[in-house]
Amino acid sequence: MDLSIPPDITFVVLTTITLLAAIMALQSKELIYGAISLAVSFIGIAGFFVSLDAPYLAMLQIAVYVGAVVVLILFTIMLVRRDEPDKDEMGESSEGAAGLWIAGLLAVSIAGIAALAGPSLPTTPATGNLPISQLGPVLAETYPVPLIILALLLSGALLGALVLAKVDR
Amino acid sequence: MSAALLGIGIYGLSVKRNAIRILFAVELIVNAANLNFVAFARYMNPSEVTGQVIVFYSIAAAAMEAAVGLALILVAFRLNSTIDVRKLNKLKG
Amino acid sequence: MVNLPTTPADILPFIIAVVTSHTFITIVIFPGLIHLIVVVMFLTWYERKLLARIQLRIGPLYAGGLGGILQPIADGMKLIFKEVMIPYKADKPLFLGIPLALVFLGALPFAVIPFGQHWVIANLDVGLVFVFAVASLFPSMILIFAWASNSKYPFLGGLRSLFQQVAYEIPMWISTLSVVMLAGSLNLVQIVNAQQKMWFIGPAFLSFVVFFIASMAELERLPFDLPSAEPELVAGWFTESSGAIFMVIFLALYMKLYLMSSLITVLFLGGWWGPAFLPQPVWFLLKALVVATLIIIPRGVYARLRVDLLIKVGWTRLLVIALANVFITVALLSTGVLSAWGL
Amino acid sequence: MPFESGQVPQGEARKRVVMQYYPYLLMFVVFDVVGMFLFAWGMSFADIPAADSFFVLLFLFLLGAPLGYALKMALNRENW
Repeated sequence: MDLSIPPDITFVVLTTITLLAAIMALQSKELIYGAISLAVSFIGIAGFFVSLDAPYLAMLQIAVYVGAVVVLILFTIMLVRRDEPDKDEMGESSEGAAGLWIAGLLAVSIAGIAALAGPSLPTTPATGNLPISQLGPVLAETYPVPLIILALLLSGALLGALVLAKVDR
Repeated sequence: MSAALLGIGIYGLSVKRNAIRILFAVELIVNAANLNFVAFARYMNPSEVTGQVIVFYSIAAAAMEAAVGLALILVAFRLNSTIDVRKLNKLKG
Repeated sequence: MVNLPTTPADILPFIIAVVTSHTFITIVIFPGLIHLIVVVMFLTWYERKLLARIQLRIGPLYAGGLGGILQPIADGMKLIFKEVMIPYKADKPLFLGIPLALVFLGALPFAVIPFGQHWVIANLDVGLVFVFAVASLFPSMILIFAWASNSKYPFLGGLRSLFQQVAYEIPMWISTLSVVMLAGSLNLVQIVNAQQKMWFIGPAFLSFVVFFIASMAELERLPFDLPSAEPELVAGWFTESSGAIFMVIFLALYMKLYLMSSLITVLFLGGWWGPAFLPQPVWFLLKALVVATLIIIPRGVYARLRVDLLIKVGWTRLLVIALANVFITVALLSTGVLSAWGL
Repeated sequence: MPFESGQVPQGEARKRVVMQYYPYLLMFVVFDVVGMFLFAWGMSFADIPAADSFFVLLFLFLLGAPLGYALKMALNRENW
């Protein structure tokens, strides 16, 4: 999909930031730095959403991921902090290599499929704004049942996490 | 781009030993999928917001997954005082 | 727009044209940076003076005459020339970087706040959500800063700040929902335009109360200033900051105070609307100043709460009121009681 | 420390933190999501037929019970 777009500057910059931050998130020594780079990576994705004309989604991404999930992650990191310094986190080198192979193969094959399917997709993004006021009606009129299911999911997750985290005496 | 993010995610999922790192990787994968949803919706069906609405639900689900996952990590840490998944293999007996 | 200069003789007219263009003025001078810094400095002086008067003291007196109005500049000079001390084993990049990020995040929401019909930098459709999204980054920033300074008081203060802001953010959001429903838009300019006939403080009084209390808690003002409770925690999460770093954090905090008061002005007090004998931005600034006064005054009057009670109040009272308010607004709107005001 | 007075700090500053307020964080994550959904709906409240708004209100109503239970759990100090 992206291969057909002429490399324009925002795209390149956002890609670099997001990917570098994603790598940092997994490779940094200190878990806190990992969480911060994860946040940066999420903000990069939000930038993509803005450039794809979905500003509300970008705000949702920042508020939910960076505002809430990262806070939760930070807090959990501080809860499970060990007193002795972290040992080397990498697995054995053969496992690392295997992981790289799998991931690389997958990424390359998906990119290949995208490249093959690329010509059949429209190459220019649509012009003109999508009014964000469309979101509400679509949400409420077309998808009311998922909304109810989501309510159940949210309450289930809330109670489940609470019961899990509770201290048993 | 999305594929590369997915690749990084899968790599993290398969290699890392720290449970929190694995959660990071899962979040990255979900984000790659979200990005694809929005991008394809924008390119193939520009006049509708359906792709974005799906991502709404996806983000909500991912946030809940993170909450429950972190609670699980907390429990694991409390029981075993480690969050290294290679050491959390008590079920082997 | 202005054409780029081609000959050396064109450069001066070019600079003049750029400097006098509306875009430049909005970004740099009026709703932009210079105005922001001036107002923030004024607010620091204003708060000290007001509190002093409440407590029958005099407050700043000497710098600049006129009741020491140049005191903020003197303070700034003093802080800049002090040595920046970085605690032993502190996380240097984070310790120095987070304050700058805080100021940036504090200034960013002003891009979407309309100070008048045309006095807005970026007229975004998602304006309100943008403000909230940026504001939701503060707690994690504060926690990271507290963690980075590797000291016990900041860490405790940072945790308290995190829980407090998290507890009051949700009631704040949900209380603004009724304003959004009344105006039918997230665009702040349109929200203000919808209040031409009737300020939203009338039809959405309950949400005004919730929003006001929650914003005081977000700002860590008395009676909600537990994160920086002086007797217990020295100065809370910025205990270890000194010199220029302290100044930068202070700037960010007062920017947030100004942000909250202008947000209340936009959402509930009709923004720039007022009798026409004064220009629109003046009305806006006056209203924001009144709101800031209301936020500051309790600091001279009240004692602070206990931390667990504070969080409990946020979740059990305010959130429930805010949720109930959504239903009330739905009822009001669907029965058409408000149609007299064109809502 | 060359020019500090008073006591020398002791012990590790980055201790493990207390669990007491953890449930509130979980509630924050949940209601963050809920808030975003509600804004998307409230923004165009006038354009949405009442029958569909009913579902959103039902959604909100359904969340009331878990909220009450979570608060009850969170306030019970025995649990944390």
